[in-house]
Amino acid sequence: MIEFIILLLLIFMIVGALFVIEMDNLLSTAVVMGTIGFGLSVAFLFLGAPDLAIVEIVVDVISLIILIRATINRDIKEKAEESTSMISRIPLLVIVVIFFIFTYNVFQHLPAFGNPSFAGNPLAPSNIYLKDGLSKTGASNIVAAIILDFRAYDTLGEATVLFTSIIGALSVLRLFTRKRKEEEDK
Amino acid sequence: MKGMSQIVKVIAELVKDFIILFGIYIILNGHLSPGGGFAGGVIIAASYILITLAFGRERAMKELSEKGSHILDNFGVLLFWAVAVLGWLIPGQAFFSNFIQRFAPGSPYNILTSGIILVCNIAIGIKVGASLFSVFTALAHFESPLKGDDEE
Amino acid sequence: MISIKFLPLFVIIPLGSAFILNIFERKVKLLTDLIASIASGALFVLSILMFGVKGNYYVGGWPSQFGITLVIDGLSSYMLVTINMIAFIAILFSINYMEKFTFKSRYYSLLFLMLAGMNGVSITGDIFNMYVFLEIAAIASYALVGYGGKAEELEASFKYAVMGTVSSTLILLGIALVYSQTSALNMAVIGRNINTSDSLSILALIFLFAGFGLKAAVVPFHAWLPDAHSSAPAPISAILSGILIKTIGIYLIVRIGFNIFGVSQVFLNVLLIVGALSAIIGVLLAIGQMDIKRLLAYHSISQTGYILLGIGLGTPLGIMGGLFHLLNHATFKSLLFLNSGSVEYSTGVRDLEKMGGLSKRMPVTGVTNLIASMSIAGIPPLNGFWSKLLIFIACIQAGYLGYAVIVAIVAILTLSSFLKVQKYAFTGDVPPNLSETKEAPFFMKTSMIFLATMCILLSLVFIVPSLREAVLQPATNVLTSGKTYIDTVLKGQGGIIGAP
Amino acid sequence: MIYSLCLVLFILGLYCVLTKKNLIKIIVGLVIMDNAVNLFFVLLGYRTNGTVPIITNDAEKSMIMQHSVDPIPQALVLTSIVISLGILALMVSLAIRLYEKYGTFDITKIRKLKG
Repeated sequence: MIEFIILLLLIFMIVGALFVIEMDNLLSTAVVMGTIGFGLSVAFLFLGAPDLAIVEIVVDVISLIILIRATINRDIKEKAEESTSMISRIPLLVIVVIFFIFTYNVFQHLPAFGNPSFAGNPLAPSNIYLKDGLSKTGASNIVAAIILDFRAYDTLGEATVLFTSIIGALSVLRLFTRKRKEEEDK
Repeated sequence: MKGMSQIVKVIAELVKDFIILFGIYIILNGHLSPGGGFAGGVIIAASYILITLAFGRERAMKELSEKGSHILDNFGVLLFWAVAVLGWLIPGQAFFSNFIQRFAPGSPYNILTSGIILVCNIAIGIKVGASLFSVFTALAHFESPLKGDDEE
Repeated sequence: MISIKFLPLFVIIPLGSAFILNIFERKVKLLTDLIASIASGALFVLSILMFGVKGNYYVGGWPSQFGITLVIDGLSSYMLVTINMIAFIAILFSINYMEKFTFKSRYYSLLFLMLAGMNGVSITGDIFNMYVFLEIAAIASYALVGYGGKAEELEASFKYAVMGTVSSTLILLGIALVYSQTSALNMAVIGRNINTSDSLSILALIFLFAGFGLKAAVVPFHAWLPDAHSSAPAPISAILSGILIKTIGIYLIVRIGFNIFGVSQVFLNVLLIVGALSAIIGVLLAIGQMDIKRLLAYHSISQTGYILLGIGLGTPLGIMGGLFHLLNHATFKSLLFLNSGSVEYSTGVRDLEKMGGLSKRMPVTGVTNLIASMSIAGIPPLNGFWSKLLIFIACIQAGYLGYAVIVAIVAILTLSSFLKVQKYAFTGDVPPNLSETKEAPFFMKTSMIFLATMCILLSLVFIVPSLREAVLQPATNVLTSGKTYIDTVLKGQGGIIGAP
Repeated sequence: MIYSLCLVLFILGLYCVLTKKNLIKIIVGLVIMDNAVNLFFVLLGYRTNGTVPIITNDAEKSMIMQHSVDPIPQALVLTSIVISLGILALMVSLAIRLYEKYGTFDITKIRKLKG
């Protein structure tokens, strides 16, 4: 049952992605991008990951706002005629098809959907987290215990990544980073 | 940008405090129920963005000025860094160890358990909220760049 | 040789100083320079003291089975010394160089974040943790490339960010496949559980190799490097070319390829072919360049090819040659970028045709550029010669005569293009508009002189046998020993600090 | 079957990044690739009718090992989602500055104007 719902959501996201690729109007690509994010968030909910569903929905809202802010008055219609001719796209299509076939039959060896590889061996870190996550860290939400205690070093790196990208965005958005007196901005 | 129509303003006025309350709830209950520092912080940032969209930049600046969000952003990440380094400084503990839980373990299933997880959630919540709001004001400010005003 | 307890300092100090430096607005200029140089100096001294220490550090007190472990061995302490040396020099250099830009405190905090990312990548023993710190270093370098705010720099930074994000997504896909195979994240546990004959592990290795190859700008993915490294401010392109493409590119290919997946002849052949191609194409592209920084950027591609060629031989001599060339290239390439930065700082000119006779006006920069050009070209007394000689001999010993010929040809072409730089820029008569150029300020001079002396001293590291045993041998042993890395990490489970 | 659909989504994102010339389209292609890899990671950890890895009372404490979904991919994907938000913010600000300097989002025109 869950597999069927996930398939449905995946097809919905693939159709959304096709729309995003072929659409001319920038603003509507941003909006369709939002629907893909929401489809992903609902998929997380069905896969038993409520943590991810909340974070994905909220992050998707913020990225939707940022994308719309970027495209709102810059919505120039793409002129269709100068899109690259079909010839230059065929080699790319061939590579993509070969890549898909090769990866497709390698993916057959993945553990079947529904019985993950960690289930079998008790020594796997996931089982250790599930078994004594509560006793060792006191947190009943095992995912929060992983993020902030067992692998808290990752989350420090994670907070630094967000901190770096925010500083980067702010330093790029500053209008005048070079002193004006040396050379004017042409 | 003077903001949107009157209906939006009235609703925004009503809703914004509940959104902040919901964000704080998500942060504080990060170790009990789904959610946590990231989700709660982004929700708080979304409430301030709602104010900016509904009432325009001047009103939002009164709520949380650009300088204030810059300071809060740094404070949140420095708090998280300090909790990690504190674990390193305590002789018996390693870097990032949950020393609060080891010395004073709370009883499970209520808020005051799991030592540094609660503190770190609050730190991440402050940081994510403040930094996303400062990016949004930078993008919004960029929209109407009055020529030559930004000569920092 | 201090205790392993100080290992996390390599991430604590840069992160802490990055966060603190970001608080200052642009008014307190002296304080930001002071904090920046003290912090990077302390890191450099710590990396020298930490050289030779081996062992694990269990973050949070959790054992390797389910916690994150920091591993330091011969190779990672070798990388740490290289990274922190070049970063310290670049920070000294940028005290004067960055006067032209506003917001110096934000520049320093981005630089320290990149340093924290590189240090974090070289000491971590956990595959997802390596991905997170790789992201920190990469995003900080996207922002720093586009720091100048001019149109070309923004366009180069956007193209670099697109290529970097595609490679990061490929790396994450590789990590997902590895996790599905071994359901573990610690590199040593992965190495123990993975069976490399399985098609999924090979696919994971291909994705990881493609991702790291793109970060190291090897031939099929080198398009972004010339724009990114030439449009970044000089100290930043010194760090980018000197250590960034080596730490998140070559070091990770080598660490995961040799120590975790176990080296196979196919993997070595791929390294050899990619290395040889990069060496040749980099040099050929560099011949026609007239912009000094683009010329240096193309040479970075070819020298990275050298390193991959050396390590790809698989023989202990080849690996030692490759690793020694990694350290040499870090020193003389960053020195060349710093020279071009000081020339640009005094004259504001980057095009070789418009320069001339600068050694009369700028004696120090002239001398250091001469030393750096001689060592990159491989002229005997200096360090570049020894590492290229090592790779050359290793090629012959391993029986790959074709690659030995390639090594020789590339060395000659490098020599010719750097003679061209020397002739155009530093000899001949001074053009009229540059007649009153003055020498670079104090800090820029000291950093260039320090790197020039390092170029000379490093040749001793190879000649003096005892120094070679101390510096190069441990790093080479880590790679030649291959999968024994797993036992050294996992057997040290007893010494868990503060475990509950 | 589900994994290959994830793969199709990944390839669509890669295709959008490689062939599209509009800066915003390239950024959106990158975000689609990131979403595809995140979904693939969480799909790997699913257990048929598995429960959420949260222990709400003592009775559940002993049973959670047999029934719960894999918590590790959730922790890693949470980090990866926030990383892709950070990259999106940086690249959108780069695109806006490029639009302000060159007056267009089209990367081929930008290369020609560079001169």
